[in-house]
Amino acid sequence: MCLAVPAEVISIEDDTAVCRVDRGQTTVKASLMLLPEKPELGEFLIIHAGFALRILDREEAEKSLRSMNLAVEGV
Amino acid sequence: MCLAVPAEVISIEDDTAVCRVDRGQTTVKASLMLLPEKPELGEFLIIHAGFALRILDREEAEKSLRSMNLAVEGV
Amino acid sequence: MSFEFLEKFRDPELCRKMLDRMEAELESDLRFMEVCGTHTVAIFQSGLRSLLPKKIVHLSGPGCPVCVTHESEVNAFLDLAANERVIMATFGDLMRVPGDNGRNLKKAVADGARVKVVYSPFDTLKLAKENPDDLVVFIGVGFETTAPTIAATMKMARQQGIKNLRILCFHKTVPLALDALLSDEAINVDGFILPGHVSAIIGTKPYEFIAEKYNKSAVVTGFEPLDILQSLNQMIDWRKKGEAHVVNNYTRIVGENGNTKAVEIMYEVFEPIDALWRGIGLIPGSGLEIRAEWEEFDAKKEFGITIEDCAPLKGCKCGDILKGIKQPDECPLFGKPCTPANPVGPCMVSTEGSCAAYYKYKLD
Amino acid sequence: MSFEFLEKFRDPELCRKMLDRMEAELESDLRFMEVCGTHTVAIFQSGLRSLLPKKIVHLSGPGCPVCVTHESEVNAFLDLAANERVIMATFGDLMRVPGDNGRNLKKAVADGARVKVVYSPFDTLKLAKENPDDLVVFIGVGFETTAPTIAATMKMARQQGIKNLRILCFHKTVPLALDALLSDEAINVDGFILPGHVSAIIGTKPYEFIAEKYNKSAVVTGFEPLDILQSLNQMIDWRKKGEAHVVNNYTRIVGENGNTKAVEIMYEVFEPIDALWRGIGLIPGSGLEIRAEWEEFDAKKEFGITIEDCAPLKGCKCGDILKGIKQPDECPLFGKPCTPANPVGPCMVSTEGSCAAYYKYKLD
Amino acid sequence: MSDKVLLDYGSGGRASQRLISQLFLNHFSNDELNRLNDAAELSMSGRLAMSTDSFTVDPIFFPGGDIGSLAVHGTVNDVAMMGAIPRYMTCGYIIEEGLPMADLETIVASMGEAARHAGVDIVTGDTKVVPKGAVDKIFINTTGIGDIIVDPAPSGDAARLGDAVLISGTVGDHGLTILGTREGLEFEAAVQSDSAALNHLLVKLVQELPEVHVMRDPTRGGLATTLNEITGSSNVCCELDESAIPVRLEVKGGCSILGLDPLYLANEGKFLCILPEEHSEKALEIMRADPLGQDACRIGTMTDANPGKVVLITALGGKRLLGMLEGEQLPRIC
Amino acid sequence: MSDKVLLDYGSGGRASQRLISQLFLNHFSNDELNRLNDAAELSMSGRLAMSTDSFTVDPIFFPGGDIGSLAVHGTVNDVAMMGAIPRYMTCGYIIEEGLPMADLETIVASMGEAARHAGVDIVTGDTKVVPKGAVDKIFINTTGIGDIIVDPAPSGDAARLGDAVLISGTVGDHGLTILGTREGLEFEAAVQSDSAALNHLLVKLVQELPEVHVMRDPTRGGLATTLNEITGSSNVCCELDESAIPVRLEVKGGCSILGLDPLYLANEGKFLCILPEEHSEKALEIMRADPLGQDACRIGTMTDANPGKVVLITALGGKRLLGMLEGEQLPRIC
Ligand code: SF4
Ligand code: SF4
Ligand SMILES: [Mg+2]
Ligand SMILES: [Mg+2]
Ligand SMILES: [Mg+2]
Ligand SMILES: [Mg+2]
Ligand SMILES: [Mg+2]
Ligand SMILES: [Mg+2]
Ligand SMILES: [Mg+2]
Ligand SMILES: [Mg+2]
Ligand SMILES: [Mg+2]
Ligand SMILES: [Mg+2]
Repeated sequence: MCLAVPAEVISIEDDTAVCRVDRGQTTVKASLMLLPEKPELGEFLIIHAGFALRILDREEAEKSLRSMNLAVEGV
Repeated sequence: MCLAVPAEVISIEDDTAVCRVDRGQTTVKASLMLLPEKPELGEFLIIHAGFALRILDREEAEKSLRSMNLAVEGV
Repeated sequence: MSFEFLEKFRDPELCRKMLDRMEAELESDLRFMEVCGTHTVAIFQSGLRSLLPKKIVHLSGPGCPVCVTHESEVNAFLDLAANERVIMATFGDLMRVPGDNGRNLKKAVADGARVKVVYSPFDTLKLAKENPDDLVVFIGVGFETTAPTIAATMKMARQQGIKNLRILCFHKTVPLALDALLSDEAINVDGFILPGHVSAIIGTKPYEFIAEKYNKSAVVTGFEPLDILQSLNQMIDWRKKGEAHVVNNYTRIVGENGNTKAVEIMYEVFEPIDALWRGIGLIPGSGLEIRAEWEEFDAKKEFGITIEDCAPLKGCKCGDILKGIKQPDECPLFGKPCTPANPVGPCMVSTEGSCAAYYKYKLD
Repeated sequence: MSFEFLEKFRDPELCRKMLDRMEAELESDLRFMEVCGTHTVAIFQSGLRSLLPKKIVHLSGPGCPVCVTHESEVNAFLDLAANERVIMATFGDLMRVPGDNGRNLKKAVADGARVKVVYSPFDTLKLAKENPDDLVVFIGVGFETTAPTIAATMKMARQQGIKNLRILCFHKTVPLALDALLSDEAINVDGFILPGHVSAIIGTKPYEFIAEKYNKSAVVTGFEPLDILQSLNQMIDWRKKGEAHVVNNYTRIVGENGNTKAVEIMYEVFEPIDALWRGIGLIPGSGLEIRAEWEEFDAKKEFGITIEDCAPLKGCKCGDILKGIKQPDECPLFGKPCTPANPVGPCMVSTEGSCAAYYKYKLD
Repeated sequence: MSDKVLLDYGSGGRASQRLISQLFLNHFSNDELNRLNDAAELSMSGRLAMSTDSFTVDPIFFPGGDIGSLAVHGTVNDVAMMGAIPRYMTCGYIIEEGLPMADLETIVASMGEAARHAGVDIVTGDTKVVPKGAVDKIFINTTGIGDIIVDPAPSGDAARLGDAVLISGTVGDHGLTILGTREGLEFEAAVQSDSAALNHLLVKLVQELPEVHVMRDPTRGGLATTLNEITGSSNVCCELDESAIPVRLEVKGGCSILGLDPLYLANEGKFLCILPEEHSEKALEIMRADPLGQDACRIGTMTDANPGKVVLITALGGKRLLGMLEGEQLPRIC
Repeated sequence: MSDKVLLDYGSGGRASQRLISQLFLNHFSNDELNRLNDAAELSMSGRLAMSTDSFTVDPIFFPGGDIGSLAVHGTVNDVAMMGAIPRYMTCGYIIEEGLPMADLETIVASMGEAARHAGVDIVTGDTKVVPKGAVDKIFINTTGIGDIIVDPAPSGDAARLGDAVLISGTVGDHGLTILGTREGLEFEAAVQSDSAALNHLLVKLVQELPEVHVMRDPTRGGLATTLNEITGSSNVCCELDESAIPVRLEVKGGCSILGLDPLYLANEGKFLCILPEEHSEKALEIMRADPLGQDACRIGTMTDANPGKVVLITALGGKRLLGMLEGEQLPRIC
């Protein structure tokens, strides 16, 4: 029940963002009421039950991937 | 819309009579609210829109038939 | 008594004799008019019409309560049916009656209106109880036969404390309408078959003016073939003698004073009012209205409904037909475009209308 | 950023390497437990579970909000659904959850209840507006991920002047439940995969007690295969070193302090209360209740609903399963009679329950 | 299974399978159905008759039958009216969420029983469950197929001048029975639906009298409507003898109260047989030998009086048109 | 005719006749239908496939089709899955009083068009109009019949060890399209129903490859449910390669939001083809040559690993059960 999906902001109107889900042309609306800051177009949100919970942090994501690769280096 | 059918009283409860319509086993309920007098079992009522309008007068009916027969006598 | 006994009023043998007598006695055309839609249907459905001598000219008067319900009245109940608070209750006869723009109750239902066909006005009591949050409106249409049943229902509703029943009262009474019809100079009728079941309520006295004032014969008649044939034979005899009578041939059902209790109940609740008759116009005192003491049931008051006259229908010959001047198939609209599915005038509206009966039963 | 980039967290190649590393490093059984039903499903659905080394023992904790919703809470919403004034609004997850006598919401609908599945609690605003004469009651079930969305909906309802929305608040919070679980002596878990999306709201601090008080490791983790594998590898390393840590591996979504705005909104509307967890019992302070200032939305107050504990289910081994003592298929009721269609215990109730996931995904 | 039908039972998932195997297969079982393929494989040859009908009768249980048996009889009869032996049937159930399972089982059992009695196999089917309110309790479609055993097959356009018009029994029983169950109509009639499978009788009839021109069951719209269809297609006039048309007194009585004509009431176990005059006695003999045709009689003749029309010769000896109604006030009799 | 459908149109009277002649005959016209007999007379012989389905889809118009075309495609496909050439169809309409006549005409026209395209004649039908609220807008039943051209006919119980499992294209399009029309679900997907008549492709396939063991359209319950039915009937294990199963990104995206699995979503223009390994390349070639099969691919193999089960080999290389759902949350997709 804590399912949340990442989605890319493609437009914002008032407190609602229209976001693209996955690479195809499927969009979903998400309320921004719970977000501390307004997202930029092109940013990724994590959406749960119609609400954006967080903006996805690209740098942290890259850091994580790097550390994952590091962890198995030489294996 | 002034359709009314004769029916034979087979039982009475309060202000409602259950009446037999035609010779078969079909019965209909009729309110007796509009009748000046209470009918007897076996008497015929003329029923319109769920209400008995009159008790059929057997003697008058016989008289009518007789006069009808008389009218064509010798024809 | 028995049903077998009652069936004697349809005895084919005696009918044949009556018809033979008629043929023998007729010297010239006898134009008769029945004033009750139930007679219209009885004459056609039994096949009697096809058996009548050519010299008997059968005409249908303003005898179907559905047909004479005014266009404005029809529009009023159609408007009310569209009201979301309202459950309309009605006799089935009104379901296809057209209002303006081709509206009718069947189409209203398709559009979402709640319309309930009842067999008896009494059924509306249950309907009202089952739908306490809605307003049940019964369309009160009909002559003296029917009006007392609605009055009795209102009395019962008051007794049972039912608050959500209303009557949209369009009842009409027969004698004054006949008077209005007869006062038309163009009228060409030798004698009338009077409505038996209306008479069961009002008796025979209210018709006496027909002979007295207009010097025409009129017979209160039952609905079996012999009832009708016997009355026609009498009229033939009277004409021969140059007499005009109003008599009661339906004595098994109709008393001279009718059903006084029913009349009492009817006038306890209703009072006379001027009424608009479709195809005829305003006839003073010929309608019934709910008395002030019973206004809690009055749908007209509750919804501010007033009935106004409107222009007559173009091309429809109903006026002439009701007066016996024309027969239905002499109307250029008969059959095309005017049909029971798509009626133009009042006489095609109900199955008891004269044009409708022609269309439905008459062989070419 | 792009979706292609995010897909790297599922890279099969890297997964394989992670698994190889795990196999190589494992010296003895590692018993890990995830505390989020979404992790349970992710581990099964991706096939990861079938790829984990034998020495990795996968256990599922009390991580599905649906499963831990107490029997009395379920009966309460089922009772309310039968109320004619009420339109229940709910996440689809609750539709099949059984109450006493085999009742559930699907059957309630078949019995005539009005139940509307919504994707977002926000949808209840529209529902309330469209049904002004009815009371829309939303079943508030879920952890910290979900509770703020309900709080935001209540704020919006107040702002829009919506008077006919109620929340039946059964929300629960994760950290205290974990504490209760860990305080059980019988618990046999080496490390925890912590719920990533709960953490997106509450951050990582509330979990620090796990290492401090119980000397166990716990990792806030995302839901992709690599997220999970990476966390497992870390736990293996820490155990080797005899260490216990609480760390955040889901930094792309989870900040140390979580989403402070969401937390604020959540606690503006709700306050902590003791809560009954199905299969576990009373955990002080582990639930959320609507504050007095928001009681106009409180379905419990409106309908006088109280939640009482009741006897545990006979034969159901959920207690042992939640603690990692038993696996689902070690329960004698598993598969017969206990199935998702006919669940006996909480772990079979929701598709995210551990017994349900076993039943649905596991190959013999 | 639960005591009410749930949406899940129409989902195509496990619940659907349980419903199909525990209920439908149990009552309809035959080799072809049991294979549960997308389509049934049948072995037939030559000229086939195929007919379909949806049944939406309200109420679903009525004196003399229910929607399950009616759905068999209606389709079996339509196939047999073509001079065919009905062989196979399909059924499509549309069920309202919340229908008591016991009612469904009664209906399915009744349908199975009716099919066995008619000698047809229900070889494939479909079950949908729709949300409460999306359908009124249950509707059933059946489609039947059979081998035509006469050439040419009886047809609505094959009535000829001089043909005798026979009816297999009393008319209006089904229609009045359904009306009698309506709430608010304060009448009770000791009558029950005539719903029955006529195929065995019809097959016997055409085997012995392949000269039959038209066979048709006067269902919706009744005898009057069906005869109008036939006179319209065949361009002949049907002169009907009113006194000869068998109508139960109970049906007459019910109609008189309601102002209805029994000739427009539905029948579900009667048929019209129109054939050359010289075979009419033989036909009546065959019909009367079967309990379903014991009241069979001749009611009219095809003439050239009013081509395309039905003319009723009344008890008085008068003549009038027996037309087709625009619609009718009595919904959902089948 | 009036602008809304009235009860009268289903009465069997004049109004019914007008609806049939002005609407249905107009769009479906063929010699047999035009005779308006109780049953159609068909000339067929040998082994026949017969299938029925009721269509209750909500909404009745959706991107890529409507209930009228869907009702043709669904039945034509089921008949063709038996290795048969669909020839004739029946249709049973159940219409809610008050349905806009324009909607009905659109549906009937679309059905006529779909039937012509599929090459089947609608030879007999039935129309019921039920009171407002007794059905949700319109339901249609179709029953189809066709000539089986291979022996033995493909069958759900005929999958064998080693068989290749092919799918004709992307899965989940129809199901997600219907979901996307649901009010309240705040997502939009640039996807449309795949509803299509597959018979021309299927016939070509079995003509060139009579060795096909199973053909089936994964409708309600989707690919997963259909494969479970087949493995259950054939008692083999289907090992599916998750990465090979074609799913549109739009469908994937929609499913991720709603927490659904595209393998359980309905398809209305796809089929599974299961046949001996050695013919799989040829089958794919035939399928890909047709626009309706252009995305065809192999997705699995029948093994003896877990008889009766479907096993999904995930993108990671893991294995898990792909079971059958109890029911589903998504009503009325067909
Ligand atoms: S046929 Fe029609 S238009 Fe002509 S008189 Fe009669 S009702 Fe009027
Ligand atoms: S299988 Fe059922 S009874 Fe056993 S532990 Fe799981 S939920 Fe409880
Ligand atoms: Mg199929
Ligand atoms: Mg048919
Ligand atoms: Mg039929
Ligand atoms: Mg099907
Ligand atoms: Mg219902
Ligand atoms: Mg028929
Ligand atoms: Mg099918
Ligand atoms: Mg199908
Ligand atoms: Mg039909
Ligand atoms: Mg509707």
